[in-house]
Amino acid sequence: MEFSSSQKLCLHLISSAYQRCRLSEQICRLSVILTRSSSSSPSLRISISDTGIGSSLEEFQNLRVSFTNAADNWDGMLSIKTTSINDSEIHNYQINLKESGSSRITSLTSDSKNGAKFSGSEVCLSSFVNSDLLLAEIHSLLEKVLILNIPNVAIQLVSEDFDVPESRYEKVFLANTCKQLPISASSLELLKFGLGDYVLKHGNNLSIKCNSCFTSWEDLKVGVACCTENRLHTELVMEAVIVISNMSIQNTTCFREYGDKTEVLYFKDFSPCAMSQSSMKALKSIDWKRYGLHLGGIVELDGTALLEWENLPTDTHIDIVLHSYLKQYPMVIPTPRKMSQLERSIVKRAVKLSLDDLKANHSGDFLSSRALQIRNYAPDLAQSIAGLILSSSDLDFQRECFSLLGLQSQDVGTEIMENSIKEKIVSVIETNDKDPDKSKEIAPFLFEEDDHIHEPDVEFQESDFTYLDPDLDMF
Amino acid sequence: MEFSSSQKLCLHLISSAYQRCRLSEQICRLSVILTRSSSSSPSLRISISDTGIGSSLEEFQNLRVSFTNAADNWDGMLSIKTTSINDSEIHNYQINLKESGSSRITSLTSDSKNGAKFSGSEVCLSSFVNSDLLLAEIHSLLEKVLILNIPNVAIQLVSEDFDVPESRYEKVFLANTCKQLPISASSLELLKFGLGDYVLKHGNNLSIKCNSCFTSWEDLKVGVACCTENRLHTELVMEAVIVISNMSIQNTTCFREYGDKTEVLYFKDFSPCAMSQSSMKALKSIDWKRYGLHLGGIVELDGTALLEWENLPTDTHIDIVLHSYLKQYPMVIPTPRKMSQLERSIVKRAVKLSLDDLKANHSGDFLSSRALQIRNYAPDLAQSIAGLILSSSDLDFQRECFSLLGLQSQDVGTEIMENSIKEKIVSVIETNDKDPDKSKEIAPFLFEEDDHIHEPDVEFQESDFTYLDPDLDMF
Amino acid sequence: MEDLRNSSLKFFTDQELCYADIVPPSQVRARIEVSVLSFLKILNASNPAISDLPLIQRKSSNSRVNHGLLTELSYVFLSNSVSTRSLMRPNAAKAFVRVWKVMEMCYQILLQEKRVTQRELFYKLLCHSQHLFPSQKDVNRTIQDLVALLRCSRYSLGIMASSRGIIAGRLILQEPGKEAVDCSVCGSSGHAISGDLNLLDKLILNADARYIIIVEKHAIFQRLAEDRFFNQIPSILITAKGYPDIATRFLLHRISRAFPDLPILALVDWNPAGLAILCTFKFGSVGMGLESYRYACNVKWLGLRGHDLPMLPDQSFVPLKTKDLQIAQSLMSSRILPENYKEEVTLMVESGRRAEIEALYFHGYDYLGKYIAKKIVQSDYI
Amino acid sequence: MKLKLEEEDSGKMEGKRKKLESKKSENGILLLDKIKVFTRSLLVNLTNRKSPIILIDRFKNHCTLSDSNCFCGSDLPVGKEVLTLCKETHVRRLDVMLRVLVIVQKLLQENKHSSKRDIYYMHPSVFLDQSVVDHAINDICVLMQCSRHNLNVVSAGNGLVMGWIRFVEGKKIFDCISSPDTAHPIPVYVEEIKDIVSAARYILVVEKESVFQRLANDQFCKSNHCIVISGRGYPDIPTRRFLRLLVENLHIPAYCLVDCDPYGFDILTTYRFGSMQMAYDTKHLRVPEIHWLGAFPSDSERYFVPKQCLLPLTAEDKRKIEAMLLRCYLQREVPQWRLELKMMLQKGVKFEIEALSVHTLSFLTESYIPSKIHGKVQI
Ligand SMILES: [Mg+2]
Ligand SMILES: [Mg+2]
Repeated sequence: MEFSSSQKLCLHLISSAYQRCRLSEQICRLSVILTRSSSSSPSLRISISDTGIGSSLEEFQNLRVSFTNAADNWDGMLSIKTTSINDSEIHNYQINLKESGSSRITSLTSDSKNGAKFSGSEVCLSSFVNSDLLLAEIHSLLEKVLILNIPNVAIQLVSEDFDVPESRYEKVFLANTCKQLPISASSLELLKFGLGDYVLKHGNNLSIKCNSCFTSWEDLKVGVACCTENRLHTELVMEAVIVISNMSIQNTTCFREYGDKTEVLYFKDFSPCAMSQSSMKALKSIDWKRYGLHLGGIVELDGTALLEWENLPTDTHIDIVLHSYLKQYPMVIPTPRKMSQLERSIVKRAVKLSLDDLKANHSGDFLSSRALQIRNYAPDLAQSIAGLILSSSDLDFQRECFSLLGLQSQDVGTEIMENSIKEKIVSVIETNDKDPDKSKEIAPFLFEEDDHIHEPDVEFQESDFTYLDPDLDMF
Repeated sequence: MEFSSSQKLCLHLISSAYQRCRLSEQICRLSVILTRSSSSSPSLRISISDTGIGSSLEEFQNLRVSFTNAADNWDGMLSIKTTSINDSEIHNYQINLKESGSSRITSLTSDSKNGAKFSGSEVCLSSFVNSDLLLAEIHSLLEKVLILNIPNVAIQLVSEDFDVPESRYEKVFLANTCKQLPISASSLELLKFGLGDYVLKHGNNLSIKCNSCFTSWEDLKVGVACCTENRLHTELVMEAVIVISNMSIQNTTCFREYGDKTEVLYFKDFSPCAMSQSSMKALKSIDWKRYGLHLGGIVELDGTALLEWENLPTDTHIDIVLHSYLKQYPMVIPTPRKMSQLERSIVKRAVKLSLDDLKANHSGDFLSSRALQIRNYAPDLAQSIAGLILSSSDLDFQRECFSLLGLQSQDVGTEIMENSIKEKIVSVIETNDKDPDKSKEIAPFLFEEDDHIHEPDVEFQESDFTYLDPDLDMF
Repeated sequence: MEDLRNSSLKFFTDQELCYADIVPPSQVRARIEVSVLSFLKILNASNPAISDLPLIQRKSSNSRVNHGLLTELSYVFLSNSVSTRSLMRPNAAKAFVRVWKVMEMCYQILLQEKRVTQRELFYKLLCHSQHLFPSQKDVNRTIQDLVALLRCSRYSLGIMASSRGIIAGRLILQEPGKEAVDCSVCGSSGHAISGDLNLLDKLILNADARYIIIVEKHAIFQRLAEDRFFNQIPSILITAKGYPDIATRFLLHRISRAFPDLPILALVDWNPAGLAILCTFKFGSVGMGLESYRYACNVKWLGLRGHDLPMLPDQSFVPLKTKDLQIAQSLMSSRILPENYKEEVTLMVESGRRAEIEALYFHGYDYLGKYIAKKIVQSDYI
Repeated sequence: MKLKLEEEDSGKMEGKRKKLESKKSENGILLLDKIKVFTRSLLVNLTNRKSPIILIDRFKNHCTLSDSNCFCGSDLPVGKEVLTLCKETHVRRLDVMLRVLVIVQKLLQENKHSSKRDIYYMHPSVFLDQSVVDHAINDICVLMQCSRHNLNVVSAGNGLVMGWIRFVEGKKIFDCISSPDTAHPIPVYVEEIKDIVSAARYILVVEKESVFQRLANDQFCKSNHCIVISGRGYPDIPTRRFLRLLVENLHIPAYCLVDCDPYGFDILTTYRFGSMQMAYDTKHLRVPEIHWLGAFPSDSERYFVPKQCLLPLTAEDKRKIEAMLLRCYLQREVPQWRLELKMMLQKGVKFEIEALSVHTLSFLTESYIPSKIHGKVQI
């Protein structure tokens, strides 16, 4: 892995620390401390410490730096302390990332743990980077990480300037606490609630919940799906969560960073990550119309995929998170070409399944435009049939109809009857839409006469009426 | 009068002599004698002698010469002998046309007439001109003059070369002798027969009658007219004769000089003359179509106007002669501008009248294209009228009609009746066509109220009512 | 004869012959009620669904030809191939709902024991469901659909029919309980054929004619009626002023059934449309849908035919138009057209000309009658 | 020449019939005489080598003058056309006229009738177009100062009648009263109509057949004691003559119900003022007594016509209305019609009669027409 700036390196180191915490089965703490002092040089000291499973030297073996920014004249030195639960001492290393070969790692004298059972690591570096910018980026990263909603990691972010009294900034990032999730909750479950929380915080620009826009979690429409793919001795998992929220636009003071576009949050192996082209293509190829959605296009902005919608009601917002990871850790990464094919199919499957889930959970919503079109006819049809029943002078006929409709008294008004029929029709239309394959089956005929030769799909071509074609409307 | 060559002067002198003969009431002789001799110089002696009324010196007073041809170095001397019937002697003069003023005329000693009663003149000059060419021109002039058909003048043309034995050429031009015209015949009458003869001789290139092409005078269709105009104390006369001849083209060996074009023969005061521009315009402005003729255009060739016809049958030829003269002699010539206006109108009138005459004499011919078109309806109209009569169940009515038609028996068939009616219709159409002004008089729209319907053909233009068409009943 | 026809009819019932009945209002209402119940039942089933409407296809591909085996009668009919109106296909959903809308309207009209014109129906529907019936055409087509669904005639649905047909000649029509109408004293305007099929069905027919003559054109009819042609040749004259409507065909059919020995002769223009009119009388037309075949009559072609042409003046011929050629094309491709008819069509197309009956007037007005008489006497019809 | 028929008791009927028949043949003889006079004068002119001069009056039934000083109401010719043998168009017209006249003479002598179309087919190559024949027939009528039916040239009747009336045409009895809601074709030979018996209170003229059928279906005549007539669009001559005959003989009011669109209005004016083409015979064809019953542009509000049944006027509609507004007779004789027409233009919408009855099928028969007639809401 090669990094083009010390910031990016920092973010990677934080992700690695987070991974080590996640893999630990204990409650862990991850601290990121930025200390600024004009008396020392370089001026910013960055310390990333965690109580996770302890790191191995391999993690750092592949790190490379190729800084292009002249101002970023970091010396390339990382100092690392680490210990595993079974280690008796704390290992100290010094790594010069600007060097290569055997000379880059220097083992320093270890510290004894004095028999204490604990694990953890601390990675330190000193840099000239702007601490405010770095802080913001770390902040954003941690907020996104929070969406994964891993419960056993508490993250502490501290920033301090020794030269400025009382300049200490501290924030703790804790996984969603308002929900009482069972300990056994799956990562998909966690992700679902993570995204829900993110949405309630308006996701992309507020770190606190805004109670004025959303009253409760229950107002969100959520669809989730998890796909797995067994390939090359490892299992690729793709989790997808879609949240549809309604936020009355009139009285809100909250604005989304990307307006009514959808930022697709993408995680790879528990780290926020830019979307790959193949995933983007997968999103594009989804038949959104089947769910009543009209994708206008996909824009890529700084590695973030933004979906643009057409005909989306102004107060509706769609949030999507995708998380792909390999079950085994550390991972055996398939070849990029294979991976891209794999990703494309698995992203598509996961998103579609989550949309199906969404539709199934919210009957009547997310109907295909076809079904919507058809559903528009339901009132007319119901009106006609109700009209036929109610205008009849045949009481037996009426009674039979009432009983078929499950209506008790004959005194029910036109409206009730119409609604009853309409609901039934709508329900058939919606059911049909959920299972698109079903609608392809031949519907039963109004009159079953088995000597008919069915010729489907020929209607509306009554052009070749006849050999004579007189003016037919003689009446 | 100014002459550009001695030839032209000669022709003028011959014309003048002819005039003097014409004005005499006696039978006169005009002799033109060309004598050539290499021994003398100039080599050609021209003598023009006549037995006419005798000339006055004024005739010669205005003659001018301005020769441009260097070879034509005539000395300008005319010697003149002349005597009137009442003169007792013959006057002799010598005139030098190259001089001006009082010195130009020299009176020589007169000869006595010894009491004899006669009149006449002789004009002589000697010139270097080519005698053959001059002879041809004089020949052509005299032939044309013959068209005027003045009965009391006999013209003798003699040409002789003293150096060549038996070279004498002599021709006598006599006015039309085959016709026994009364002495009192008008000049128009004379002109008519003159042109007729000219046509029978194929006019413009043969001096003898060709009996193979025309059998008789009666085959010619002739129209004549004479217009007079009293202006400026004199009376201008315009005579026009048109002859239409048919000459079967197949078996003829005779060819006309101008092919199927018409040479308009123009005379002014009894001399052949080039047509003026105004006369030409007059010819152009005539509505020839009214007579079934289609004038293609007028070409001017060496002072000769040639009319080109369209749609003229190949074996048909049209000959036109125009003769304008002033009643008084010698003439008082109006100003050229006045004259041109006068000429234009009088030429037009004369030609139209002669065409009318032609049409009147040859009923059914020379119909306007309009009348021809109308005449096509005659059989249909006749059939309908005959139908009305014959299908009538009223016998009295039928009888009356028969008698009106001058048909004797009621047993005449449909065809006879139809023909009889058709002939009458045709005749009415033709009569109508002869007098086109008459038909205009009776066919105005007789609006009884001067209501605002001035659109002429409203009856067929009820365009804004077509969609209305309440009387749609087609059946 | 009657029996034979019936037996052949039965024979063809096995061949999936579909038709629309003239049924009393109560039965139409019952059919509609059955439709509603059936719809509700399927909607309410354990596996609920919206039932498709099976409509008999009104296309020539679904037309069959019956060449009479025992009689000379041939006719076109619709087989029972159906096209479906399904709510579940967006492009058919509208047509599906329209059928129910019109069914509702007709049901109510039948309840009121009224009849409506198609225009009135259009306005009612326009007013109640403008989005479904933007034009008269949609109404007309839906009515056809409903006929195809309920298998009853348009007239039975309570839709008013007018007839353009008129009749004259040696025929006496009597409505039960009313004064008889003698069609021989109706003058040249003839007797108008009512559009009320029930009434026509009830008429008592009396005739001493020997022939039935179908005339394409009103004017020709008028000429023959004024000349009392039917007294020269005892006959019944009938015209529909062009393509026949159901009522005219119905009455003609009734007359031909009542007097089966009368030859039916047609006098039409010598052009494809003229023949098409004749064929509509003779075989019915697919365009008339399920109401078509029942009134097929054994019509013979009297004139004008190819061999009459020499006596027509040259100027009465007009070049064929594109429309003529189209009709000729479909006539030629029709399975039902007899060979000798096809030959005539071929002659028309090859000559590229057409002529109208009136061209006979070239020989005088009275020639028309002589012409027909001569043809009849010489049995010159095909 | 005008037939005047009155109800008379049966005693006089026979005599009346004879009189009628003789009148009819009288008329034929008169016309034949006129034709003979015409033919004779042609011959006399021809034998005198003179071009015959045929004067044909020209008629207009209206003009478009803004000042009301026109004479369109006077039935007088507005001018003459002079046909001579000097102009080809004249000769062509004369040719057609004479050909038609030969046919007409035959028709009259044999007492046969013919349609304009039949006449056209006698010489299709000469006439070239039906309109030429129509024009010639008009010329002959003007020349002979008669109506078209006098020439025995008839059109196929397109009109319908039903209601409280009974009459005889030739030998045919039109017994409408026995089933007043059954349509009968209007007879073509209106001059042969006799023995009119009617107890109707008024005559209702409807523009179109579908409305006629509605009235029939609602048994309107039975309950309203009236006569209903429809010309099925622009009325043909027999329909107009028949209507006029009824109005003249029965002395009952006539009302006209047309679509509220330019064509409906034009049809209305055709009934009342006649058509421009038949202007020469307008005095025999128009029915000045007719009242406009509806549908008025103002009816759309009064009777709550739903919006979707109001169609916007097309550009052509507007042009037609603007042209009609200029017709002199509107201002002179029926200014109120003109106001309504103007309102149609202002509102910019039109509607058909059917649009009135979208709420109730029998609205026309139960409310609209009775209220209009009894409430004197006609103009
Ligand atoms: Mg035809
Ligand atoms: Mg209308």
